[in-house]
Amino acid sequence: MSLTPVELKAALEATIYAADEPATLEQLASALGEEKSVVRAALDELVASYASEERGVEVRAVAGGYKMYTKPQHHEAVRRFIKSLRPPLRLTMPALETLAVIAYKQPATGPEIQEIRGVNCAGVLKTLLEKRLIVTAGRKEVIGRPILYRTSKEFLMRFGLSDVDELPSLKEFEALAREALGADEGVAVTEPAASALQKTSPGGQPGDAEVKAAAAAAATGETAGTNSAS
Amino acid sequence: MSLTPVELKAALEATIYAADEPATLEQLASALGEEKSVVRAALDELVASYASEERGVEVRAVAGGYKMYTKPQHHEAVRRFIKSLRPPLRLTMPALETLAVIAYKQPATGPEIQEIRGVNCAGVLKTLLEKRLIVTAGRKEVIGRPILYRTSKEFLMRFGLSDVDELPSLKEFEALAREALGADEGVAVTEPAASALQKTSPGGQPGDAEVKAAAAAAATGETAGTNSAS
Amino acid sequence: MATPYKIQIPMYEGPLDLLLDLIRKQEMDIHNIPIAKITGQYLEYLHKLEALDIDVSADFIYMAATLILIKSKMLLPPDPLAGPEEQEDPRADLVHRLVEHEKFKNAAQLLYQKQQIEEHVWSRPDRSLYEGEEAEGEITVSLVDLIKVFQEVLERRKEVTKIALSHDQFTVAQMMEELRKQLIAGEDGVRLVAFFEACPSRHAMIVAFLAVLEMVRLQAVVLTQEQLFGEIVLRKHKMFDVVFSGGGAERSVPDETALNKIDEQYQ
Repeated sequence: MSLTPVELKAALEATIYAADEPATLEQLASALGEEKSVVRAALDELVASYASEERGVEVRAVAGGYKMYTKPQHHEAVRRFIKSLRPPLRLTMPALETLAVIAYKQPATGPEIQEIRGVNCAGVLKTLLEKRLIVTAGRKEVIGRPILYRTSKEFLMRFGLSDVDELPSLKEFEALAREALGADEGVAVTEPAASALQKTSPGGQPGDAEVKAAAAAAATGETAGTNSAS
Repeated sequence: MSLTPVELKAALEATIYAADEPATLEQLASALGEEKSVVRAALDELVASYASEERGVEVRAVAGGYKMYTKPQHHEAVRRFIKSLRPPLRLTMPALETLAVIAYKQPATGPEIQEIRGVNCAGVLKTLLEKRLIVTAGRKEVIGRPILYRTSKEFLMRFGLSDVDELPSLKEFEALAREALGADEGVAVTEPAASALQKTSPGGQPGDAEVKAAAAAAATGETAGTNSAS
Repeated sequence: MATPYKIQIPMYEGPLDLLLDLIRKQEMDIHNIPIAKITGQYLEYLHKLEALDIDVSADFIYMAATLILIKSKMLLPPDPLAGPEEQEDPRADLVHRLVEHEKFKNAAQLLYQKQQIEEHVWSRPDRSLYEGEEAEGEITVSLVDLIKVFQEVLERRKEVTKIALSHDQFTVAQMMEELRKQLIAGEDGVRLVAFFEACPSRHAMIVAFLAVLEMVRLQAVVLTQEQLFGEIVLRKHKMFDVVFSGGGAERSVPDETALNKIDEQYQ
């Protein structure tokens, strides 16, 4: 077929705009009949053109593909025009911790997760399965043949990750925790960052500034310091 | 509020992109807290910027409001892309039930499946055969020699299994469900029980029942409150 | 009513959370935990829970035992025969677990923040180009749906059984038919005691017992017991399909008069 660069970029924009699921490079290249390298270059250009300040929408790499989203800073304006708000994904801290263990140790069995968390996780696992954030991944060939779990595509999408490798390494969390502790000398930690954050939305929405701050923090991976809050 | 022209255009783009229905000038102006004339000028600019050749999407005035569409010249590319995707497995409830019975009871005959489900399965079996989720596996040597069915390779692929013995057994699933019962991990405690307690003013005291309930919840792992000690 | 004294007690999901909180709040060095002090504080917390009449889970109690064990090991003089490298700190395992646990807690915080951001953005695929793709009444299914649905089907089957068993009069043939249905539907056989208990009357129970005996005689089923005094489970046996194909059962059951005689004997 061979499209001009301008046509290719326009076709990519149209496709990503319309697609239900994140569109992968391979899918896009094969549907448009173009070389992957050419498509990748056009995608980079498309992503860059949406990144500019004057755009309210962006094209992001998520769950191994590309997908269009509104930018977080416009959430207040956008929310008013959405009648059918999707139910928020409400996860408890135990559920998030279990998810974190699976994300880093996958594939992991129930007993392995329990060992790390120090408590029984079966109930949480069922919740995560039902919310489709984790999936089963066969069985481990040890006594009892326990079921293995790994995170799903839904997990990547719900947490805005293009791949689990995108998560900071566990080592970084250790270093951050130590730093946070050092910086915090003399201040008793009465409330961890999470509950402070959670309090912002018991039904209401966190303010714009908070979302932006969280966005910035998450982007730089600097968030892990739990104990540095308050 | 008063946004800069760039911010206004970005907010309009985000809103029109995400809105459930065409957003009218009046709605947009009031949501953004701007003069209608200002918003109209920004909208014109937005429409113009999308009109350019290099864009695959456009903003059109329709039904008294503004809405985003893929440009018609790219419909073919988008359709080709959608067609190339492997659609997610979609089944009706009766089909899913029948498939579940076969998966766990295989090989099973039509009369056996009917026996378990309590309803006639002939039509559903045909659908499942057509979708290649099940295959025939000879006949059972009983009177009438009914056909036996079992799940197919396609079934394994669709459910991410490498072998049928990877299916979680009912016992395993019930174990997960039992743990989930009572410890309602799925429902987020947006406010950790512990910090909720702490928030009771120094003068006031939480009622005994309340404390016990929260404590019991925490003991069964129901609370999200982790470190919030006072 | 308010309690006579103020109770403010933090709640922890598990023992590791409690320990980490104690360590962090008091700014202890996690790699050099004052084990006697921590053990004391840990036990004090458990006692508070007990005072409040809160069930302390086994996880917490197990950790208490672990702490006490470590504490007593710390009191022992070092092994004079072991070199300095061989002297393992009795706390090492616990420290490792705590450090690991904390890392995942921090990772969970990051996930929480990332997820918060995603709650504030929207994606709107252009559904108009998908029209006609989805048939009415279809749902996207996954492995979890498969097992959940199977469980529901079996539950529904049990309900039907209950209704069927609430008839007043049974014949052995009817009861065998009922057992056959349950054997086909059940995951791993039929639990004998449960089956008898489901019978609405003494008469029904006797008939059920006769039906089981008859099926064993015909080698349609086999009774298994995994351990001494364990549960007796009825499973399909080699002649199951033969006995139950095309009225085989009808032919071989005792006739009504014989049954009535048995019933009379019991009355």
